[in-house]
Amino acid sequence: MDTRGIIFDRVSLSYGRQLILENIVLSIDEGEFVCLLGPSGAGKSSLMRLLAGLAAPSSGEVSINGERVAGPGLDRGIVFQDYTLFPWMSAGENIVLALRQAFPHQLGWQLREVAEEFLDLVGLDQAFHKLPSHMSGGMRQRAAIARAFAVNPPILLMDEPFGAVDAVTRAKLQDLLLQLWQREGSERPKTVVFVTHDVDEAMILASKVVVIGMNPGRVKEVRTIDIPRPRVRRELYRNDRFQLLRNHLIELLQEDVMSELSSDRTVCPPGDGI
Amino acid sequence: MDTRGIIFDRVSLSYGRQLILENIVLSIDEGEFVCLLGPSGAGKSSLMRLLAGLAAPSSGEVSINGERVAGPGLDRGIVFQDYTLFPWMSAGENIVLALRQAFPHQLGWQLREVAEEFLDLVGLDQAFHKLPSHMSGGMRQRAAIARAFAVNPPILLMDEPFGAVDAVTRAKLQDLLLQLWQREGSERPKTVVFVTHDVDEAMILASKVVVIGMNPGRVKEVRTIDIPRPRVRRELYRNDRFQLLRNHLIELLQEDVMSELSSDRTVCPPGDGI
Amino acid sequence: MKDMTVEATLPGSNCRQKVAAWAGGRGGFMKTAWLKKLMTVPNILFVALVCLQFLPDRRTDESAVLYQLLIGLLGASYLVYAHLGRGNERVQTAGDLLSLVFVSLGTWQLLTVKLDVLDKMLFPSPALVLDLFIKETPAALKGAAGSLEILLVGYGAALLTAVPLGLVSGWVGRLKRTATPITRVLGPVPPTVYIPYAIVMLPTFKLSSMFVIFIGAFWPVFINTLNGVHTIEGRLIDSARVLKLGSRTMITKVIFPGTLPSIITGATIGLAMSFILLTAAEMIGATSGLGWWVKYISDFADYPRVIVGILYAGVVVTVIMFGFDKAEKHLLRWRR
Amino acid sequence: MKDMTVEATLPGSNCRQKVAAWAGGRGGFMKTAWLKKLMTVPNILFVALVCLQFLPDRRTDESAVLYQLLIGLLGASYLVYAHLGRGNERVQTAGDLLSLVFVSLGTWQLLTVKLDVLDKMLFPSPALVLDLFIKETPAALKGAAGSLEILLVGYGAALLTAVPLGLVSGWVGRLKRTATPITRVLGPVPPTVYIPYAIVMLPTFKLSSMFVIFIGAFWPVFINTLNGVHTIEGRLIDSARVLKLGSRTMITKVIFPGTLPSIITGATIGLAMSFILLTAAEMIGATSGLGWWVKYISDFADYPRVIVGILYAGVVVTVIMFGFDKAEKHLLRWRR
Amino acid sequence: GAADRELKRFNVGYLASTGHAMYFIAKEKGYFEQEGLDVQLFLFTNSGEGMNAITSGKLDAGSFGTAPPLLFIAKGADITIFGGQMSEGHGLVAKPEKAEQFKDLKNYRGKTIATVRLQTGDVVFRGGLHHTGIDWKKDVTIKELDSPGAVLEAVKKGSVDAGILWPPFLTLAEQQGLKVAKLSGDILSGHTCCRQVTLTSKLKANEADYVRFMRALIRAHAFYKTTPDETVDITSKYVKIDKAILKKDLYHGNLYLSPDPDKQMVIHFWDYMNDAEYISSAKKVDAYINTGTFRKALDGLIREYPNEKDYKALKAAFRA
Ligand SMILES: Nc1ncnc2c1ncn2[C@@H]1O[C@H](COP(=O)(O)OP(=O)(O)OP(=O)(O)O)[C@@H](O)[C@H]1O
Ligand SMILES: Nc1ncnc2c1ncn2[C@@H]1O[C@H](COP(=O)(O)OP(=O)(O)OP(=O)(O)O)[C@@H](O)[C@H]1O
Ligand SMILES: [Mg+2]
Ligand SMILES: [Mg+2]
Repeated sequence: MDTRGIIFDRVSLSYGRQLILENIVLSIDEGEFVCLLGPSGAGKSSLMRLLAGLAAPSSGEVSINGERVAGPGLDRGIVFQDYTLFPWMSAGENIVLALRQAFPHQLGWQLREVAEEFLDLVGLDQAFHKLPSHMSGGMRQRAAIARAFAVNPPILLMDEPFGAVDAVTRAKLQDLLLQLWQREGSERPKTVVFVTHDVDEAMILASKVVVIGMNPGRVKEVRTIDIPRPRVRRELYRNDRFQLLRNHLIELLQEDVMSELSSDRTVCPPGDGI
Repeated sequence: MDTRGIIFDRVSLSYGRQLILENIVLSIDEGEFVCLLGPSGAGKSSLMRLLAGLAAPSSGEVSINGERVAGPGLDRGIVFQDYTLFPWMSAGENIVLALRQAFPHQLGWQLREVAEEFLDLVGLDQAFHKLPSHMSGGMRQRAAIARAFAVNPPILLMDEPFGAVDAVTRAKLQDLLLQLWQREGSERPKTVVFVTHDVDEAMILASKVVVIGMNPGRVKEVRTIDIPRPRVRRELYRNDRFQLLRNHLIELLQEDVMSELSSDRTVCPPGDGI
Repeated sequence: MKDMTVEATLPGSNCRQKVAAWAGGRGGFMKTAWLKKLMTVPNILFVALVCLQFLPDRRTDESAVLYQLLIGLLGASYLVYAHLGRGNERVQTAGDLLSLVFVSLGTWQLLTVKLDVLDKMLFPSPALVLDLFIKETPAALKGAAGSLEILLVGYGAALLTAVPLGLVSGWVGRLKRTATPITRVLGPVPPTVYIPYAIVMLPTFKLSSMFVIFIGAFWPVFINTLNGVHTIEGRLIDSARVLKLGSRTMITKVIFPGTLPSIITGATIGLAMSFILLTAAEMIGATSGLGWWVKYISDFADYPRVIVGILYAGVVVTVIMFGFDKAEKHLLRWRR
Repeated sequence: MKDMTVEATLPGSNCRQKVAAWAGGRGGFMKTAWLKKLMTVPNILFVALVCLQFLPDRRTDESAVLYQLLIGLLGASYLVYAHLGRGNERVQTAGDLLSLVFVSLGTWQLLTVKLDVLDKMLFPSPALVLDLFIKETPAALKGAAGSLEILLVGYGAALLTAVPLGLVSGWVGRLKRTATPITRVLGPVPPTVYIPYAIVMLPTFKLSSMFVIFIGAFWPVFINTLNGVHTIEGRLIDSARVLKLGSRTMITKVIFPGTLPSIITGATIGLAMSFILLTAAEMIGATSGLGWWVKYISDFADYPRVIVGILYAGVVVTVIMFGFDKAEKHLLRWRR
Repeated sequence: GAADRELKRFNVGYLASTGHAMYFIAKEKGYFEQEGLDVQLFLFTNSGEGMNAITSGKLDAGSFGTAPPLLFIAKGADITIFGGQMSEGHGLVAKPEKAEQFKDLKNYRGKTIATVRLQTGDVVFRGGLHHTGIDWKKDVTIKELDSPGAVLEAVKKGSVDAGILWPPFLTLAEQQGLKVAKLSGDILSGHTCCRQVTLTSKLKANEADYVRFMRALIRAHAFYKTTPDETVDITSKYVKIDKAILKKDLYHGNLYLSPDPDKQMVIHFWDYMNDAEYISSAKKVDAYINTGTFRKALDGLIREYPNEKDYKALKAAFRA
């Protein structure tokens, strides 16, 4: 009971004969905001599935607050990479369904009110009765985010949650997420594990960045981001520590991808990295 | 026959009673690289569906090279926002299927070779025999891109094609796309219509940016990007014209989203736009 | 025969203009357009069918007045319907179905009354069947009403048990693995085999009949539901698992709606099975009912009436299915 | 009865240690663990079933030796199987099925031989059925072989026509709208109604039999295929349309694999239908065949043999389905 | 005088056959009620199901051919035959050009014959062939079909040489241009068809009811003998075919209605079934035939109506 937080203890994962994750050792303290960075196909989503309890490691153990993860739990909320809503329910009903499970003693209208509020927060104030098939990709993604936020679990797992929304909405959602994360600070801190491809996003959000290497997936580097909060986007670019860290991370990421994209075929002029 | 290129002539689109696109007037010349920018839910994907011939306008007309668009055609390739592969075929088979349709006179092994080559180009050199359900989100997206590139149609419609890949791979794919677009320059120029949420990406790629406004969707601004090519990413940020244009576009986008995300609820400190 | 074809036989384009002029300028054009609109497949078939009436009959002992009236009525109501809902999908479907009906009727009449090449007992003329259809309406309606109770109870019980059982068995992997071999062994048992057991075990003959219907409809619905659960996308199931939905919510809010398309297909086949078994079910001490009637009559080799009975069964099924369709449209409105 | 329970009745934990010591240290521990492993539901049921054998019989004219042998064999092979594939899903399923079999056998024996509360003619004892099962093996095998031709041709023809027709009709919206009402009217026609027509129209009795099987299997497969097409996700269809796939490629490479899960369900129900109709089909001039045999025997009210016949049909279906399952696993490996 | 008593519920199963006219008459003319029975008639279209309903006690009486009850007896069902229904009436039909050769059973060798298994005529013809020295398993090809309609179609089409049918299909066949080539009565004269059966236990417990039931049938028989037109009208309510066919079957055919159990013929039929290899039973079938019920009913009626000619005729024909 003394070990609060998430621990990956020499975790490996294979699909069939293919080794996906190899010997992952990683600990995430309670209340941390961890961003996972890594090339496409490295195993970030697989890692999230292990955490969510949807897959079991081939060897090793994932534990949360000292208990082995044996399956999904209400203590963890997840936003999938492909933001899955139940297609036969409207956006609002999707959220109410999740809320009813988490708050079984609340009345229906109370849950509906909460759902509406969170839809509002993600900019979907008129989508309560919209079916997923009648929403745009970004709208569906935001509805899935609203569902996870509404349930407000102590651990939030988010797999590229802001991929399909425009830059401005994205910034708003980032701020919203940070606020939710910090609001809890007083009582019991909320832990967030967040997968993203955007180094800037990681640096704005994270208190710790984990870079995942590939073939097979492993932890390549763990770096604490000690830039003080609130982090104002415009000012960050003038911050030297930020720039240094940013370039370092990009280089790290580039290594892996470079070796993957066979370099003799790529068409980018030399030096034109990013 | 004198009017080559794509023309939207006062196009409107409604789903049921809801007006999605209103009175779109837009012309895209042959050989142009057009980026569509706009808030989530504005109607960008709907516009792409009109172009692809998957939906018919409620009023007005979409025409390509003077002919009304009545349905899908081999002259247009499309990468969907949710990058659809047929789940019962491997990545390679998916591409071969598309190739066989476009090049009915080629032999099977030739098509397979082309498929492998393009999978290689997007960094999936070992995924020919992988089923979509055994690939990561980014890998599936890249396979869908490889399919569209391999068929090599004169018009390429891409709806947020690089959303799920990491920054480095993204840059490579951007370069690859540009190369494919320019290579055709000699014979018959290729036209690209590209939806993105990333203003920087738009500015690197586009010869023309179209900003779509929302509620209902309409063309808010059309802006030619006259930054000379090749556009080297690192240098762009020092380019004044680029910075001016970039800020202008971001502001344009912000307007709409601001009015959508009811501003009293948002949590971002003032001035912290992006 | 279309005006297009007429034009095509005239060489040169100025010729066409002449024809147009001859047809009376704008008015003429409108007239041909009007004609063209009438030249649809069902209408042409209708005319052919009417012409067929003037061929001499070989089977002379029947009057075809009612039949001719029916054809006329069909043709006319289609014309009105087509005029009202022009370009509509429903009109197209109605036209297609009507064409099919016309072709069948025409062939049927040709082979029976007109050429008389088919056995008279097995293949009565359409006119005779129509006559009987009208004459037997009271009997058939009474029969249908009598059957409806057996059908509704038996089929209803099948739906009410097979769907929940199928959902639960499909969802719980262990149950599914056990249920599948059971369906393999029990599914192909002819429901008629149960009849003696039903007679012995159940208190009344009516209950035995209902049981036969029940068991016949049960397996198609159950198998379709069982396998249907597996067609729900994995990511939706993951999504539900992550929400830690309780078993009941899981079944009612996720598994059930996700399986619904398969359930509806199973229910359709189950309903067909119910009607197929109606003849066997009503063998048990019944003296009324549509199935009883068909069986009774086919035992007497009264094939014209058997055809009439089947037509009535078709009518009843179509009516029941109409309600089904409405429900389906509503329940599956989330698709596409 | 499990050793856990024994422990639980002893207060305090040092007591437990004593028990462990008494059981002989490590060896004792292994012994109880070994016992625990044996205490599975099928094994317990097996013991109960064996005990049941010692109750006095009320029906005295039968020998149960073979039956007892069979039970012993089942129990033993399960033990071996469970030992070999420990913790395996298949073992679990086998255990579940075996438990079910044991419970049914036990109840059956109790109600017939032991208590004799059921009608002797309709409810023979399991021992008698087993006796007959073995005695009739040659007849049943010959019958099954005779039926297989009719079944394979009839059912095969149904698959070969219903699947392509269903795919095409499901894909072309206009055809679907026309085909649906046709299935409503023709689906519920009892296939036996076609028998006299088949006899008249088809050259041989055998062909008539095949036709009955064909028509019975056709509708479930067709309806499932027809509706299955609609379950393919819209975005996949869009994707295919954008690739401008030709109709043939569209049907074979997209519509067919996407509909396959539904087709397989339909094929399962169709196969069950084929077997159900075997009795009716083989009533057309056949003098052998499984269906003929079952019908023949049930006409003679020889219910023990009817049960045997059904068991044989179950065996045949299971064998056929085994092949099906393999194919299904292969064809649907892309799912999940 | 029985009318004021509480009516006793009595469930009776029947087949839709002209041969069951006595049931219909007794029901329609109120004889059952007058005898104190509230008879409910249940139609079965399959003799086997009817026999199951008898053995399970769901029916108090019924008549489902001769072969099915005998089969059930052979299987060990404890049922009793206590009355008759009809006799003869079956026949073999063929195309007119082939009809002549079927007159003699000896010519059946090498022929293909369609039949519906277990119907009375089928048993009689197979037994007859057996007695003629023809092994119907080898020398004749017997095609078993599921319905008389199918038999008729098969004969008409020529897939078989001849078919065995019963009323009203014999008449129907004649209407369709076939010829009745041989009658079952020519093979086994006076052979029985449907018999009245019930559970032995029921008969023992309520014999009085069964006597009253038989009284009603005997009265119906007398009615049938004297009132042809009304008989045809009544029958047509239950057997929905052309009245002309009904009349021909009931009065000008070779179908004989009689409530007499005809013990000797049943025993004879039992032997034929053994010959036709439908059963192989060494049981004494006598024990399953009760003639007392019929005799008591008949004697009582003769005492009450000493002048009724039909009763006397039945009495004269009766052998215990
Ligand atoms: N069900 C599966 N069966 C076999 N292999 C799989 C399966 N799921 C994923 N993989 C493989 O595991 C690897 C990691 O996949 P994962 O989805 O975790 O990547 P990711 O880091 O999330 O990538 P992306 O950024 O593209 O989403 C990939 O190479 C993929 O091919
Ligand atoms: N099938 C449909 N039925 C009804 N409304 C729809 C349908 N498809 C889209 N819409 C609506 O049309 C609008 C535009 O959707 P569209 O997918 O074109 O947006 P988008 O610009 O692509 O957004 P995003 O950036 O989130 O993908 C949305 O408000 C959506 O709710
Ligand atoms: Mg991923
Ligand atoms: Mg979109």
